[in-house]
Amino acid sequence: MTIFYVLLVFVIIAALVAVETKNLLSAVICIGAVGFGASLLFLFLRAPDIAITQIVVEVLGLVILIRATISRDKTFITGDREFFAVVVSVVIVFVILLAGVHVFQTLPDFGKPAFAVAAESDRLPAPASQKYIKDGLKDTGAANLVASVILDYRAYDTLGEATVLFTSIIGATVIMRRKSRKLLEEPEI
Amino acid sequence: MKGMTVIVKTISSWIKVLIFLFGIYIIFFGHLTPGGGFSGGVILASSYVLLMLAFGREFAQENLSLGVASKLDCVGALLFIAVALCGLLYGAAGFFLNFIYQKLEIGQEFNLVSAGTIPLSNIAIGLKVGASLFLIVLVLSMFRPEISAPEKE
Amino acid sequence: MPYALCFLLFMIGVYCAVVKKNMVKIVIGILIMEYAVNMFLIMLGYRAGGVAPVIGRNMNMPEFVNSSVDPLPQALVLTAIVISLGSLALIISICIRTYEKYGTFDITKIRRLKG
Amino acid sequence: MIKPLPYFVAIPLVAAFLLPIFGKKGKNAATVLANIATLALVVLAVVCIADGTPGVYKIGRWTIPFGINLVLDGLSSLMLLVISVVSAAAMFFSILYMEQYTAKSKYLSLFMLMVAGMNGVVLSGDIFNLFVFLEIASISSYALVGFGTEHEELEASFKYMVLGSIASAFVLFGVGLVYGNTGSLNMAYISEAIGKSGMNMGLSFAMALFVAGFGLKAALVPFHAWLPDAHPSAPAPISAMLSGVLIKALGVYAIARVLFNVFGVTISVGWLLVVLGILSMLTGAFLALRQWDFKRLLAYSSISQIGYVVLGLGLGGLILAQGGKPAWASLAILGGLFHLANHAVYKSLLFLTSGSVEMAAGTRQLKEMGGLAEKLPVTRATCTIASASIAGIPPFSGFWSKLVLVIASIQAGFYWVAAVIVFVSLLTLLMYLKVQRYAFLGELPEKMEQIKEHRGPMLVAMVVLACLCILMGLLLLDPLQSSVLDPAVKALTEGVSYSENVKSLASLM
Repeated sequence: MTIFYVLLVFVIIAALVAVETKNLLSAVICIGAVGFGASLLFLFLRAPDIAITQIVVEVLGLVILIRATISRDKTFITGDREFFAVVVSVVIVFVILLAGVHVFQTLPDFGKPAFAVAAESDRLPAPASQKYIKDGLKDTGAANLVASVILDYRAYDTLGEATVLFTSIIGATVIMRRKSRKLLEEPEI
Repeated sequence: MKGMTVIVKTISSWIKVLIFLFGIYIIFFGHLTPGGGFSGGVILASSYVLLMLAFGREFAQENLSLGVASKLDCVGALLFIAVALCGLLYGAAGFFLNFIYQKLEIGQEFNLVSAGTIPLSNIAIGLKVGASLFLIVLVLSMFRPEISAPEKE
Repeated sequence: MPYALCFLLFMIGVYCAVVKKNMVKIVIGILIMEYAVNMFLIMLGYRAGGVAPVIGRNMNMPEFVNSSVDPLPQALVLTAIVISLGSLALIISICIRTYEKYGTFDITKIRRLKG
Repeated sequence: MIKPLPYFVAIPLVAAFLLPIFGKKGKNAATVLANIATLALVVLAVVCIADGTPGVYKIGRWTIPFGINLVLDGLSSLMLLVISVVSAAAMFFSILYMEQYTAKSKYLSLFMLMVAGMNGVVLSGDIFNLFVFLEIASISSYALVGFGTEHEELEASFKYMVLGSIASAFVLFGVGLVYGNTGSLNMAYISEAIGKSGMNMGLSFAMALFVAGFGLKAALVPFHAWLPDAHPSAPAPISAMLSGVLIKALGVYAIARVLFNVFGVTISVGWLLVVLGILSMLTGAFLALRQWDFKRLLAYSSISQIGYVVLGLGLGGLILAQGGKPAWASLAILGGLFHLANHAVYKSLLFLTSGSVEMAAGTRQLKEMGGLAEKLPVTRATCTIASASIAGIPPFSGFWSKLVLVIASIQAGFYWVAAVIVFVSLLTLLMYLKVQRYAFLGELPEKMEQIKEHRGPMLVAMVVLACLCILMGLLLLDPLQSSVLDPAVKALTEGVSYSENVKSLASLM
């Protein structure tokens, strides 16, 4: 359990450094550290699928992010921020944080998944995850239950997910195109 | 000379095959072991990105051009939705029905050919994700800031 | 406790996205928010001493049922990761184009629109 | 009978995946295909409305809550109809309008993806699925706002995308909290769990996150900063889609569904919606009055008009929660939803006319225009109809929905709300008189002597929408009201019994 907390604190510190550093390139590297820390966390939380995906996505994401920052004239942030605005927003963030911490006491304790609590409770309807674990192999024939959820039980979500990727690729090619407007000739109707 | 040094080029030309095969493995065994279409697709894309970094953009583009990549992207997405629509052959309520497993009953559990439409969807997604992520890196790297000189058109 | 730390990470992201004046920093803030949400979802499904939701050939099924972590949040996070990668690609391309047009990443200097 | 619900998503998706393959050469074929797809959606929506019965579609034949289900009730079918009609008109308009831009087939593909996303949001019965389709619609709209890739467009797109991504992260966090507290993602099951175990702080916080997230997408007033930049920067048909339907499908619809059907309306939630609505109405109207950019004025006016819709819904919810007469609540919600449909039609028409004016005159600044009435007769006529409609002049459509809202608030005893509605209506009249005065009347500037109206599809789209503007009042007559508006109102006034309805429907299929 200690490893878990160490990783979590590492991720938070890396995120803080990424937020506060003046050099954009080191901010991007720090966000890479956050991603890899998150990937290790996923591995620790018994989510190997997510860990693999996170790590490969992180590599590509870093390539994309570095592409944005490198070979720019100035990668250093210049100019001061208004002190007052920063203080006000820190206070707001802190207040929301304090309010939010109480919220998490309503969740089941860490280490006890929500579906297990719901399955035991008589006030909550039967959760879907219980069936996925019990009957997933029989229902879909896939030994990897995550695959059976994303590609069979909830395949419609995955269609949406593939579409999001498709959308953003089309969007990016549209944004990056050389010429956006052309002279309009008089159309013949 | 485009790209990086000879050492990097030699090593990456060996490694790229391994990465590519690993991506295909991840896609094909996505329903049995951790992994699947998305992570496999990203790995496929990164083998091309490696080529691009080591040998320069032109070399990678000779292997897989922009137009082909964007067509593969569309084809992958179409394949996925085609798998979904095939379920409709088994009645109007069959959108996304895992028809191969539930109706045709092909495949033994824990085998490569099992789980019905799941491997098919994984392949379609792998194709789509690989093509589209390669495309995005290519598009971002092809971009050069505009020159103020008037264009000849 | 882990949930609260996750929420702290989320609020760091919100702070970065709202306060920072540099476009890349704002993108980084959004990324941090997305990481925090992903971790939060995965934590919800974690079972102390559990096993990954992948069935092996010789696994004892009743034992597996009682010790597997929740596969549903993992499926959600897989979707969320890919969505965040897609929006990262789009927003970075917008950033690059904006840099080309204005010559800066500073949003206080990018002010054609007002009112 | 099994409803053809997946086609609402599958048709635009297949079209969107096919369109980029056409590329530059097959541009005309792509345009035809896209238009066929939008028209097919109109036909499907009309069939669903005419059929009139609610339905549930279980994807992959998994019983809920194991799989995802699509739910068609009155509210969804009203939204589907509005989305498909406006998108068909905007698509028809873009046949010619988008010729001034490059990469038309990609534009068409993004357009279809946006339609697919909205249809998916409106039909979804699963809260995570709603989030996924929300992202499809949002991401395509970010790209479409920046479609021109000039200074302003990129800036607006960046701003929109940052706020939109924050909103999405809020929504996803809310989904996580709800899942942790109830163990379900299906909206019917979440609603049942909340009904049984009651609200707690986690769920209230999730509700606040949902209101903030969807409120950002709907551009309600504290969250409206992106809209006046994003909507004018997009190409005109996209502005029409964004103002006409996107903020409603992603914002208002999602808020209404989550608050009314999943969490259940309480008095405080009702007041929250009323206050947000009135704030949006007043702020939007005052800010719109000082604009000189035609499209920017329209964008601010959208904020004000979306306030009417939220006000109507909030008033209805408030009356329901206070235990007032259900008939009053129904009337208030009816006013809100009717205004939603009306606003979709006339605001998209106004954006299309602004596109037509911009294309002909080459400017959007009202001060640089003048005397366009003789040069652009059809545009002028449709713009006048839409302006009269939005300002609430009888017998045009806007008048009827505002009348219903006023009657509902007076009946329920909220006299000051009625006064605000009338006051904002006067402000709206003022701002559209300004448009008429500066754009269409007055002196024609010398450099605009040569301009002329573009003929063909653009005019057809505008005239069709203008006819709808005049005829929308008929929706209050009986056979139409009872088949289009009443089921939508019923879907909301039923509140949390949504959960039982969905379950019983699902067991039938």
